Amino acid sequence: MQWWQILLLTALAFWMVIDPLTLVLINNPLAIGMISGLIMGNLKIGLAVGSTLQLMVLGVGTYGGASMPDFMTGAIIGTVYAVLTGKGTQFAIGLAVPVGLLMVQLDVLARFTNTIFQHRVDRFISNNEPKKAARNVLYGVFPWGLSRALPVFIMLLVGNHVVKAILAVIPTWLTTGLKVSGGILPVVGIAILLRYLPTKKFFSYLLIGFLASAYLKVPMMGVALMGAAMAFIYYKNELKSANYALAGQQQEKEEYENDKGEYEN
Amino acid sequence: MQWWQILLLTALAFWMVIDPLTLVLINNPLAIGMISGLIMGNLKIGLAVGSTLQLMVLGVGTYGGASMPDFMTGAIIGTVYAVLTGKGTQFAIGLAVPVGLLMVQLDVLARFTNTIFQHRVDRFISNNEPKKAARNVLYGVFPWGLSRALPVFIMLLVGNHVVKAILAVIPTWLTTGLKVSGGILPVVGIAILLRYLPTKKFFSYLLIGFLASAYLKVPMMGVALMGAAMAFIYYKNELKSANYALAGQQQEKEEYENDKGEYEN
Amino acid sequence: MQWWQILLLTALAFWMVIDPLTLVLINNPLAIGMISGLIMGNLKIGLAVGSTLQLMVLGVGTYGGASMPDFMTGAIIGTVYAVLTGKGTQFAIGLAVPVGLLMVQLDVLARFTNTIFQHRVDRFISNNEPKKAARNVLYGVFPWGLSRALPVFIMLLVGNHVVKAILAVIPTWLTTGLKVSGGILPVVGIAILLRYLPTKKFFSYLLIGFLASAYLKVPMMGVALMGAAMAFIYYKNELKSANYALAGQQQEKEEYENDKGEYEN
Amino acid sequence: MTKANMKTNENGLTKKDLFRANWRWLWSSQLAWNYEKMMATGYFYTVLPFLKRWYHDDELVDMMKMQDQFFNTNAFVGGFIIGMDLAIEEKKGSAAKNTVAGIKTGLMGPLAGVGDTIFGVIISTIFGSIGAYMGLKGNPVGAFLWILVDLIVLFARFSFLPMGYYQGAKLIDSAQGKLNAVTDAAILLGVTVVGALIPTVITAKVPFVFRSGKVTLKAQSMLDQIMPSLVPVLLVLFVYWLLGKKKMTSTKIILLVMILGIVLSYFHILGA
Amino acid sequence: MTKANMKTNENGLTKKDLFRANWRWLWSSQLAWNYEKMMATGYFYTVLPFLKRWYHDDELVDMMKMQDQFFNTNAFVGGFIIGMDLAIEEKKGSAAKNTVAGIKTGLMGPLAGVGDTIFGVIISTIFGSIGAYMGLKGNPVGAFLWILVDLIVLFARFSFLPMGYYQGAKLIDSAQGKLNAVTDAAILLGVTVVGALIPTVITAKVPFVFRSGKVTLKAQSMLDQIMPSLVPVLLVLFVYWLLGKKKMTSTKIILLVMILGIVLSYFHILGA
Amino acid sequence: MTKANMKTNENGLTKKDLFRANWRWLWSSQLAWNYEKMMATGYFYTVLPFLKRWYHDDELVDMMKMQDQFFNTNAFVGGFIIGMDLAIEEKKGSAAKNTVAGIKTGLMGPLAGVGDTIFGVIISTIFGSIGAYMGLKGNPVGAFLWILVDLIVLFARFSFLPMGYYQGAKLIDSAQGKLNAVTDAAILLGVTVVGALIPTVITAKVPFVFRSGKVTLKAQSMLDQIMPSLVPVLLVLFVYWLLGKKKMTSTKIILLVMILGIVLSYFHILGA
Ligand SMILES: OC[C@H]1O[C@H](O)[C@@H](O)[C@@H](O)[C@@H]1O
Ligand SMILES: OC[C@H]1O[C@H](O)[C@@H](O)[C@@H](O)[C@@H]1O
Ligand SMILES: OC[C@H]1O[C@H](O)[C@@H](O)[C@@H](O)[C@@H]1O
Repeated sequence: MQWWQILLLTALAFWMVIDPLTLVLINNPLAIGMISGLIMGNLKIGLAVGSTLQLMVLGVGTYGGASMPDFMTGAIIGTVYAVLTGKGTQFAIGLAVPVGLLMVQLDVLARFTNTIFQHRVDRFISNNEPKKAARNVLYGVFPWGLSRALPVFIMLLVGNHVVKAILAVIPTWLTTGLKVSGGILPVVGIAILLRYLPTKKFFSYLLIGFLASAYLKVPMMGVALMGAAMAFIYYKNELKSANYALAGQQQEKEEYENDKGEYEN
Repeated sequence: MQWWQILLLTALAFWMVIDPLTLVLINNPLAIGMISGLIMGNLKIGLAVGSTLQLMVLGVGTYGGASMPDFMTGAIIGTVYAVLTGKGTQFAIGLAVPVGLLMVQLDVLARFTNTIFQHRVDRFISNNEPKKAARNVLYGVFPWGLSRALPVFIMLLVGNHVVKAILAVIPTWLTTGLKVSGGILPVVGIAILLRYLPTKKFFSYLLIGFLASAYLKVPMMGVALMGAAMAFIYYKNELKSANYALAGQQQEKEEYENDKGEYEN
Repeated sequence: MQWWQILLLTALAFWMVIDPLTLVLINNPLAIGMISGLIMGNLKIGLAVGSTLQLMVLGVGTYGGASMPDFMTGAIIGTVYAVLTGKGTQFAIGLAVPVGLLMVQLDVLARFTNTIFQHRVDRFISNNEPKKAARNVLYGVFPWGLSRALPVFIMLLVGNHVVKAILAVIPTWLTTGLKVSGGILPVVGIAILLRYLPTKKFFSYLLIGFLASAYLKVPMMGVALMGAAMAFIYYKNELKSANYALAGQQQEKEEYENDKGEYEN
Repeated sequence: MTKANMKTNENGLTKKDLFRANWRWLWSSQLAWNYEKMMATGYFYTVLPFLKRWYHDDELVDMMKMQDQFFNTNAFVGGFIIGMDLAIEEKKGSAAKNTVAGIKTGLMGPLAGVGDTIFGVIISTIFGSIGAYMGLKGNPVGAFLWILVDLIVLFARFSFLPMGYYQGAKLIDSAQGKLNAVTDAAILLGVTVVGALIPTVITAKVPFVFRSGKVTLKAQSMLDQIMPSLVPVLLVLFVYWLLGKKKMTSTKIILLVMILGIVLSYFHILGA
Repeated sequence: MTKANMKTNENGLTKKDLFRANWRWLWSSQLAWNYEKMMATGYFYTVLPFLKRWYHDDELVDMMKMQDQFFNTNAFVGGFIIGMDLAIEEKKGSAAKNTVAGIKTGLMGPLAGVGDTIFGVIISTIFGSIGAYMGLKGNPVGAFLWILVDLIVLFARFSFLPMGYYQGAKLIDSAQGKLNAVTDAAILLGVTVVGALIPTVITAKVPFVFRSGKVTLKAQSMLDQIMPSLVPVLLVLFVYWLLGKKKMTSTKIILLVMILGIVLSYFHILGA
Repeated sequence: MTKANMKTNENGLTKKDLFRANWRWLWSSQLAWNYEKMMATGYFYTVLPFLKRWYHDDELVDMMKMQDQFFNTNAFVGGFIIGMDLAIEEKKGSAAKNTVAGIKTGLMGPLAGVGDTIFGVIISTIFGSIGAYMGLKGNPVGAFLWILVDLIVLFARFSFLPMGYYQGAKLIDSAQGKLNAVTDAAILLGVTVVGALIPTVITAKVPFVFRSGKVTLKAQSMLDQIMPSLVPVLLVLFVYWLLGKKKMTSTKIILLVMILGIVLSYFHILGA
């Protein structure tokens, strides 16, 4: 393996985690597998590895800050060692999947490390130092980028045997446990949101949204439309109350006749 | 085939399209097949053809102005040629179904032609000539009646070979296309309705009705009941607002105690 | 069979119908079967009979005053005769099930007989004799207790052959009929409730509750949550209207800014 | 609004009047049915004798125009609306023009939904299947049974219009504010039902399927993931927008939609 | 309303009072349960000592009557309502008569629904299946486990009444307008749950099936097409209407419904 | 509120301003994403140039703080909110602080739901499956097609922010009461969507199964009988309560939740 290949692949690993946060151009195992294949001089294996992994995460996304199996990193490692060892796609997937599952933890770590910059931003804002605050926002690029670039770089250096050995050492209770943690972590975001929103005032609507989703299995788009309908009713009511309070019934009456006027169009 | 048979069957064809618009007595392939059988002197074949076609359109209706396969016309033609050729029910159905599918187009045509009378009615109303307007309403009987009577008359004259030949000539893309058109034509009625109704004011309820039907698959009766519930809430609110606006809180208080009074019954 | 066994079992029958109305400790065929087994000196058969019957009524309850198969009585009779005849669990179940089904009628009878005490309580209240009224509430213990104690006592005296003979005599149309009656009897309670509640004022919500349950199959807990959401919206609206009516818009405005204040937490 | 048209029409309607109205509705409701205003002419024809009795000159023209607006409901139960209308106009005259227009538009949708279900789907499913299976065995009794039921229904139809009339009369005697509230509530109900009509009545599926090796991607299920009935909704929006264009008549739109259907079906973009 | 009954009952309730109320409720709630007023007597019996403490003469009779009205809830959690009631009456006396009646009727339905689910269905499903399967193997541990759980539940039941009392006390300290609003909201909630009770609690199917050759027409599915739970709804309407008749007592109605059930079942018109 | 901050920022935003804002949003929105305030810093970074232009000293600090509050939405469509914000602040200045905070919190949830569905699920399902199946045959066209589509989407993203800006501007020109009503309505919508997020986004199942002979009791289905998504709800309540504790930082809570997940998974109480 050439040094420039390692360099390019490390750069790819750095970018591929920044990409979904910004431009969203190669935000998927398929593209990453293909590019890794190109770098390794075997497009076909890259495509095969990327495609197989792609099918495992179809439509799965990182919503609400949840982490998902990092099969982009898996695609790089899998493709590289499939080309190097010549053991084919099957072998690559066997390597890529555990790597991907393991890398979720580094995603969590990156999202977590950024809290440091958040706190610095908060502080600089209080001190009225906007420039420093702005700079610290951009620093977020490092936890993200390094969370993938570093492990990929190391995994390429040490060779596939070592990678496998490490993977074997990690106990399943930990990986399962981390998976469960990943599943419930969005709870924090939601709870913060509920503290932040005027939840008490609109508690009924929280409940209605919950019921629609939990009991009636209405998908998110449907809930949003339903919410829009209720919001519009609320809005009309508010305007009407305001009218009453302001100008008494007069204004209301006019509005009424306006409404009726529509029939005559 | 006797001339009086042709005459009777043509009259039947005329009436059978007026019937569902007015008295609704023989508004189905079963009855039409039976009557055709009687006219042709073979009740059994008529019943068999009518029954088979009936089972194909069970509960299918022309709702919202949609057109459906005209298996009543199919029943006449099928029965007649089954009796004449002696080839049995199977043959009759093979003829009746394409005839029925083709005749949808004439239904669409009739509904469309009536637009002419609509425009005349509109004009006479503007000119304050109510009698002429009324007369033009009744003229609608001709597009409807002739849309079935004429083709049946012709098909009886030319013989089943010609009918079959014609049916074969019509390209499937056209019949499929017309079927698709029929499926989306109600869109016009609904859009007109939305323009005509004070849709903006009640947009939320439009959305709610849609969501109930599209996401939750609530049938129309359920939606109507739900609408009634919301309408009643709205009504109560309007009355209450009116009370506030009119007489201040006094009247309200009285109403309240009235309500409570019910508990003591 | 010893006299003290009969006595204990009769007492058990008396208590086991009072138990679910009060302490709810042995409110199930399993426990009753077990205790009957203990009394008869064969815990194992008691457990077997009780367990088998238990599985037939898992989660079935007497909601809204509906009656259910009285498999507790069934458990006593089944266990007793299984031990005495030595014919095993299968035989016991064959006896217990029809007994349980028959005993539903006595449940209905008890619930019905108590109407007498209700009327007496009503009367004593009108006459301002609270002590007598209170006493008549407690008398309810007799219809309940005897409804099971008496038949069990008799069935233990007469022997299983007589029990079987009696069971065979009752026509199925009657048992089926009584089952149907039991299914529709809650209608009375609901109708009384509707007369008693200010149903007209809240008719919409009655409809909404019905629709959620009948069309969308939302379970009771979901309906209650939905009702709570709507109740809270109603409550907020009432308070707002009251505010408008009382102090005009001023108070409202303050409340508004309070609400907004929450954002700054 | 002049004081003149505030006058009430003192001469109450007789039972015969109501019967006659029902009779006209029975025959005319769908006779000049068309895609533009559907049952408008039928409604107009039904109430015309009363309009002529109550109004004259410009007022007559005005009210005839209002009664010639878009209308569509289930003909079986539609008489109910006419009954309400007559009760209101009888008392309030042309002053109630907007109220009547509101009640018509509001109630036609719900009555269509309920009427189509009961008189369209249910009855023909029951007696259609009974009749057809008897018919297949050569037994005409089922067919006659259906005709008998139809006769009974025909008879029953005469009760809806008077029913509406008495409801309307009751309504009229209450305060004006109540009448306005009822009108608005009726429209709310109507709009709700129209919302449900979109996914129910318009049938438009995208039959396109992408196939490559073992993979089959169905366009329709992709669309369903965004929103069920997305295509019908887009079609409604499109036609709604078209109707707002100047020089656009509904006739043109109907032709356009027909051609659109054929063309899109030809290219397998739409299917029924 | 005289000024007299506006006085508040200064002497606050002690913990012992609340415990005693709970104890009475535990034993009496369903002891004289009957089809006419269900748990009314149990409720009456529970609050009687307090009524006697607070009211006298006509006022006492009046309040006793109110507390002897139709009441039905899940006995496990019903104490919550009694707690609220006591807090309100303690402060407001008989002036709160309507409020108490409203809160009782409003909350009984929802608490029944929730309580029946948790204490009825869930617990007995879990421990019933565990116990039964251990029992089938001759092992009584499961049965005893259930009794143990029941004891814990019994203990827990003593917390609902005080809970209701403190909620009620909090409510009382707010403005009167708020109390009215809460009462109405409770009733709204109650009515919603009753609406859901109709299809849930009443089991009435029409078993009639038309068969002719290959065709089978199920009456029940025809009815379902019109509306699910149509028969229960019609039954409710029928009994509701009956209750409005003069000389109709609920006892008569109960008998009538029982006979109706047997007769309709005999003719295969109704099935369970 | 001093009169000073009521002044409107006369200098209207140019197209270039809007483009620049979009550009900043594109790059920064998720760059310092963290569990505590999620996209807060990205939002702050995006609007910072405008804040500096419009406010000074304490007012600036105040507005920066507000714009550094918890924020999370779908980055693709989130620009819409920034557009509205800019339009409002441009006209009303810091007087609109609460309005802006309200609109941000209200709209972020719905836009996340809709944006995630369309740009997350749909596009990647469609082009992912096409690309993968072509890729499996060694054909890179599908993969390139996806990149092309991504480029088009990238281009399209630039339209959302201006769209929001013009909507916001329209809103501003109407009365203040209307703006308040819109804010409240937006929050209502937001809260509704958050309610639906709980069962959708949080995955927590109880894998525990009781087995004894033929009987298997699944803990999860028992819980579902009480209420679907009961565990997620309890978790939310727990963390919500934790957040109210003094000395509790969100960092501590995140760590706690992670450990909780691992521990509960170890004892088979929770599963993913
Ligand atoms: O769900 C909204 C939003 O939440 C987080 O910010 C991330 O997971 C995004 O990818 C997602 O779009
Ligand atoms: O749907 C209401 C109504 O619409 C049109 O007028 C026709 O299709 C009728 O048959 C139908 O009853
Ligand atoms: O449904 C509420 C309640 O109704 C009746 O009172 C009885 O059936 C109780 O067991 C039940 O809890």
